[in-house]
Amino acid sequence: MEEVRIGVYVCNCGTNIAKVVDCDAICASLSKMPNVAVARTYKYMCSTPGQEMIVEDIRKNNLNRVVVAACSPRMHERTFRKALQTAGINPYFFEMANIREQCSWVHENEETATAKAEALTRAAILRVAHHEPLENLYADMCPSTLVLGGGIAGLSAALELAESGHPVFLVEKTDRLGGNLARVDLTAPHLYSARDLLTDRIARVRANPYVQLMLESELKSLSGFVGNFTAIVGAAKKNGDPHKEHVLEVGSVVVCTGYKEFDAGRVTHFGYGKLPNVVTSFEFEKMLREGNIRTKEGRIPEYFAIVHCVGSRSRDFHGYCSRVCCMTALKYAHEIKSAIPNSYVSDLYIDMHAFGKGHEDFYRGSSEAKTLFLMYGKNEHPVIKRAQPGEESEMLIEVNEQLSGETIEIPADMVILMVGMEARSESGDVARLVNISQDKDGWYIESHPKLDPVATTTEGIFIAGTCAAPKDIPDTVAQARAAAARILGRIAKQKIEIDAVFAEVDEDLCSGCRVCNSLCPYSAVEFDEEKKRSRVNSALCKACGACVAACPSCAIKARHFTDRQIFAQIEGVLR
Amino acid sequence: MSFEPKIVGFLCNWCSYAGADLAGTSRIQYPANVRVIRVMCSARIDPTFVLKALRDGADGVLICGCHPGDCHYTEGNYKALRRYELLKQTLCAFGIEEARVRLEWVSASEGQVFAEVVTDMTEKIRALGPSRFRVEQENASQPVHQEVTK
Amino acid sequence: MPIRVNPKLVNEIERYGAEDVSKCYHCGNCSAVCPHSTQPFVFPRAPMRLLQMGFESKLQNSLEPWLCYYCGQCSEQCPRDAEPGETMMSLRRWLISRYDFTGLSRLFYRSWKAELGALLIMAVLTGVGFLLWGFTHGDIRSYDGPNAFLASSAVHIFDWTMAVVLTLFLTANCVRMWWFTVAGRKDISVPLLSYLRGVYLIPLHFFTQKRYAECGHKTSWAVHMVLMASYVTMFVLIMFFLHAVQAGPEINWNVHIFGYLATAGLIGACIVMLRARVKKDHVWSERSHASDWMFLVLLLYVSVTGILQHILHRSGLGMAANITYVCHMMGVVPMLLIEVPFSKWAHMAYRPLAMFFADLTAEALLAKEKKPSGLSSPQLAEIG
Amino acid sequence: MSPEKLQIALYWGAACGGCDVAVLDTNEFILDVAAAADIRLWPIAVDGKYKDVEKMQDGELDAAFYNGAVRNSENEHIARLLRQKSKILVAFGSCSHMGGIPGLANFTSKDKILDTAYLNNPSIEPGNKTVPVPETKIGDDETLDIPEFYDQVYKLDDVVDVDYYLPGCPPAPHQVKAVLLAVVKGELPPKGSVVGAADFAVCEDCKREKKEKKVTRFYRPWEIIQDPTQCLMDQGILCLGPATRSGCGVRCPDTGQGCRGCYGPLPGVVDHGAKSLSAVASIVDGKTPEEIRGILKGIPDFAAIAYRFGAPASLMKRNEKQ
Repeated sequence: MEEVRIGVYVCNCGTNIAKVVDCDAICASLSKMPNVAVARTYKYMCSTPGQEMIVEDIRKNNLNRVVVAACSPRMHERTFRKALQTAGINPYFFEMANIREQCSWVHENEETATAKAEALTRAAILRVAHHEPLENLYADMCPSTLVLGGGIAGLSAALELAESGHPVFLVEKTDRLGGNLARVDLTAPHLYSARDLLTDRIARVRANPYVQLMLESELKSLSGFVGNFTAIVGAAKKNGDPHKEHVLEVGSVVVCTGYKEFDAGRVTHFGYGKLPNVVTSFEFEKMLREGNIRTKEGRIPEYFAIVHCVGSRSRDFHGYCSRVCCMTALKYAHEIKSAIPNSYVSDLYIDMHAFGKGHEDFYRGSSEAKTLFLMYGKNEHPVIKRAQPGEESEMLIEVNEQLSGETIEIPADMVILMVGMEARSESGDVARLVNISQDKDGWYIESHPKLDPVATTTEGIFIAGTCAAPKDIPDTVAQARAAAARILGRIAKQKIEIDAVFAEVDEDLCSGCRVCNSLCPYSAVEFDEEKKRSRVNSALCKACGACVAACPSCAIKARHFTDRQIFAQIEGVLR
Repeated sequence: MSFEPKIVGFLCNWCSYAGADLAGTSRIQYPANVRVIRVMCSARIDPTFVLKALRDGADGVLICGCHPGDCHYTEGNYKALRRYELLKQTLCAFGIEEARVRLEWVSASEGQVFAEVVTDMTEKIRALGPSRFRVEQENASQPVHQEVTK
Repeated sequence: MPIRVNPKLVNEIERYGAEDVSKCYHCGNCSAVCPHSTQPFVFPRAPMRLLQMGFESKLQNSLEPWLCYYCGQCSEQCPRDAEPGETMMSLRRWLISRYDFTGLSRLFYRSWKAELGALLIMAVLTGVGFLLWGFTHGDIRSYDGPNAFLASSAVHIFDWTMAVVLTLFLTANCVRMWWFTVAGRKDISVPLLSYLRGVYLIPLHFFTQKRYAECGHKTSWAVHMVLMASYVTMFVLIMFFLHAVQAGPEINWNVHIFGYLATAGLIGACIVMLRARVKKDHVWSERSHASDWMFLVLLLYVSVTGILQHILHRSGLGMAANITYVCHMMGVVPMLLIEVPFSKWAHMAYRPLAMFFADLTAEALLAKEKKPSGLSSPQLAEIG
Repeated sequence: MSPEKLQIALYWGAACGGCDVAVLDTNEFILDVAAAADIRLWPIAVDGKYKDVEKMQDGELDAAFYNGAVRNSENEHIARLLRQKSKILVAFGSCSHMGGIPGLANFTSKDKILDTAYLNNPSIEPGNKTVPVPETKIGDDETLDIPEFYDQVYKLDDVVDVDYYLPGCPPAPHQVKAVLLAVVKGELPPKGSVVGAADFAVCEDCKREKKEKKVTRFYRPWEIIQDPTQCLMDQGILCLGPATRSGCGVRCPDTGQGCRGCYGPLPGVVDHGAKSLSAVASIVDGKTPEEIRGILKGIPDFAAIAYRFGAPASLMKRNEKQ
């Protein structure tokens, strides 16, 4: 084995590190460690001259390992790995010591901070000696995509892919396309008709030869890994033909399974189901679509009340905001006023969330149209009761109005409950099938909530629309098309790059005990029944290391996080 | 000289390490006694790491992972929790005080929580005194850890 | 007990002149800029909100609209052009109709046709009445003297009768106002002593209108003062010196000089005010309700016909003077009967009363705050 | 004593005698050994005194097999003596390899052991407060000494340099035979190796069918009717097979008992108990601390199970607090 020659670089980060940590002292002390060939400090290690210094040192001094003591590896690990690559050595021969975020920025005492920084750097030096060269792997990319759900998200994703000339299997559980949007009349704030938004898309999907439409179907199983999934799609209904199963080879999956509305019956205090003219937003939407706003008794109501946040933003039901109800409520106010000009609309809200483009203007328009906006408290609730005979309205709503601080009584002939969105009850089954995670509310979890909102932690599985969280139409469409764009990029490349950091099983050491098998969240650990050995599918593995820690034979190795490397690090921080 | 505890912290990459970074970017001060080792997930933490750290003279070991339900790897933190529960029993049998090994949930947004956990743990271990291996190590001329890694 | 909300209230107030109430989003700029908006009377924000929310009873009980003199700064500052100033004006009209127990005020304010019709009917009745009286009791050619067409002694009795009737109406309305704004309130109680102590505020504000002066527009205050002083002067002359006013044909400078000044004041002020409403050169004159126009036009008409009959009389043109006199009375009687208890004119009583009531309310609220504070004395000392 | 013959010694330290029986269990093969080698010391079978060994030249013995842990001064003395006199020193059996069953004493203390054995025990005659001490004066100038009982148990290589480790409690006779043969033939692996055992876990040799593991309750073997074809762990019976070297012939799991781990950890494993712990805890099916503790309650004294044969070999070595 070649001699280990380590270059150690301690960054001053301007004064961010150097003002507390004595970088020169660390350098001097660590340069005496075995295998350390070069040790330097520099003002900004991540700067171009800083990186060039490392590259030059690697070439001149035949360094084969590099340690940079600077900021968090979450910040600049990639930067320096690139520098190593430039210098012609494997990028994984690199280790970073975090002496800024977890040292100079959080400790004031120069002596202890310097001691800690030295320990962290020493640990990195000891660790890097055990690093191994790693190479990324590649797999083929199947250009077909499976889209689950035929709502606006599924339609948008399918169209984006199919119109680029790639096969799409669009699986919809019901017998028609359009999803929840097909139940809506007009859309806020532009008042486009939902019907118009959908018909064009549905027609294009139906006409596109690249789309294989599978209505009344659902995913039965999914195996394989990114670029190489095998999906089995069968009849959605239990009484469907179980033999009519299709085996599909797909490279990616877009999950667009949408939401279901909150069941207003769970909230007892609104009298939903008991008072005939307390209706949910979807029931009211139906009246709007039919152009027939009437009470159960057939009267045209004069007083309307819209109650926001039914089942949302509450302690007892869902803590989150469903995002679309505020604007939908304003839309109702608008539609009511235009349908029944002599009507009065009271809008009972907790907070008015009008964050989107044009939403604030829409809100303003509604208030100028004399919608009576009344604020009730979070975790309080308006009480709806039947009015005494002879009152001007059928019902009275009692509410503790926040802005006036008064308990008030509002007349209402029809109460519209703005029911929020919730995850579909079967979303857990889908999550298990495609191996993605759900949050506590049942929404699918994205790979990164900010930077990677359409990917999931399972490579090749994307989420779009309201199956991930409540969303409005533009966000849903944007997400669906973003997912499609991600897939198109991969299809164009034809190859899938698999990260070099994953777990691998040493077949000689594995005894086939199968302790590791159930631990993998991505089902990457497979059991070879013939060889009686477990095996890690590197394309599926995300390098969490759960199986590695559990393997009682030390047969599974976590690449780049080996026991040996971590032991060295422990020794380093404690020496 | 007063006793300064040495604490080895094993932090998961996605939540707790990011949380500790956030404490840094927010300049939240905490004692310099914890030395952090990054692992991808709290589920990677082999109980051997904890024993090894103690044996090599750590006065305490802090394990931090994502909050239950928030794991980047879905349920890695539960695996850490299961091992932690059994590890506590085992360490107790070896006479290691319970406060020396601690499992905490720290999310990426909880820089403050991380600082509080470290501060609290440092104080508790300071009160407990050095671990027997630390004493042994400081008394012996030969560092103990060398015999462990081959 | 929950407060019943009236969702129709905004629509209702719009019939009294308000236009853009719904635009208000309660930023509070209006209250901030208003020189009169101080605790516990914060406006126009609070009344705007109460109005939007349909808190009819709360608004009926509020004094705030009377504390506003419509300088218009609130409307100028309003970022949403919700016209708070005009809303306050409209609320005053609405309050006048709420204080009025007959319901006529509501009718007149909501319908300019009704008001105009009422004025015309009253005018015709007055004309017919006076002509009948004149032809049966005197000579149309003589203005004064024993054969006078409309003898001052008789007119004097008529004036006093009308004054008593109007006072009764107005007093009844004032009592209602007092009940709504002070006596009927459950949260405060005003001791009798406070009434006695503060009663001086009524004449003070009536005669000085000093709060109007504090608004920052001295000119409009001055014009209003001139109008007011002239009217009072005229009122005193007519109620107590009618005989001297009508005696002639010599000019009795001791009396007439007051009449001339008052007439000049009335005509001048009316012209200035009408001109402003025509030109719409100020916030407060931009929007005019039918009742405003009718009031000013009537007042000008009455002043002009009044001075005209006087001139005709002094010029010896008895018949012309008498005809003008009847025309004058056809303006005066409807004006007083309609405007004083049921319309714009009523504010001369409500405004000073409101100052008085506001003072009582503020005092009562302060007393209430101090009494059951719940703080122990050391704590209070600390705060002090 | 023939110069052509191999010179060997067998010794028992703190041991139960099972290892010696394991040697005898090689049956007639022992005669072949005797034919090929001079057994210079074997307290259980051959007449040889310590002083004979003391008289030997350094390196005079070709191989010494030490079974049992180092528990007292006598054990240590002989260990050092055999190391000095023998070219090869083999730690024979779990006790010398990892501390073995005597090593469980490291979870308690010398004082507690003496207290239980000699003072507070129902079987002790009341009033008898006799506790053994290293030296007892008899008369004026005579002292009677017994070996000093150490505060903790050591494995052999804590005291002396060990060449080979032959694990097992006791080592399987066929493995003993193989190792003895290798010694006789001089076919030994590099120094420090574990001999007479496989480099893979017991599961490899275990014929029970293994499935994905999720344990919702742990059972003692007598608490459940076993399926003899299925993996014990899958049935909730604690088995250290996955973490333990094979070589024993799957003795325990084949009889329905979980593997006890006597063959010790696999190559590359630093701490046998910790790895067993990790594997066992990983398959517990619980999400809250309460749930998990509830399931773990099914394992009485996990530390003693995981370190049944290896407390002195663990990273924690012993409980010092006791």
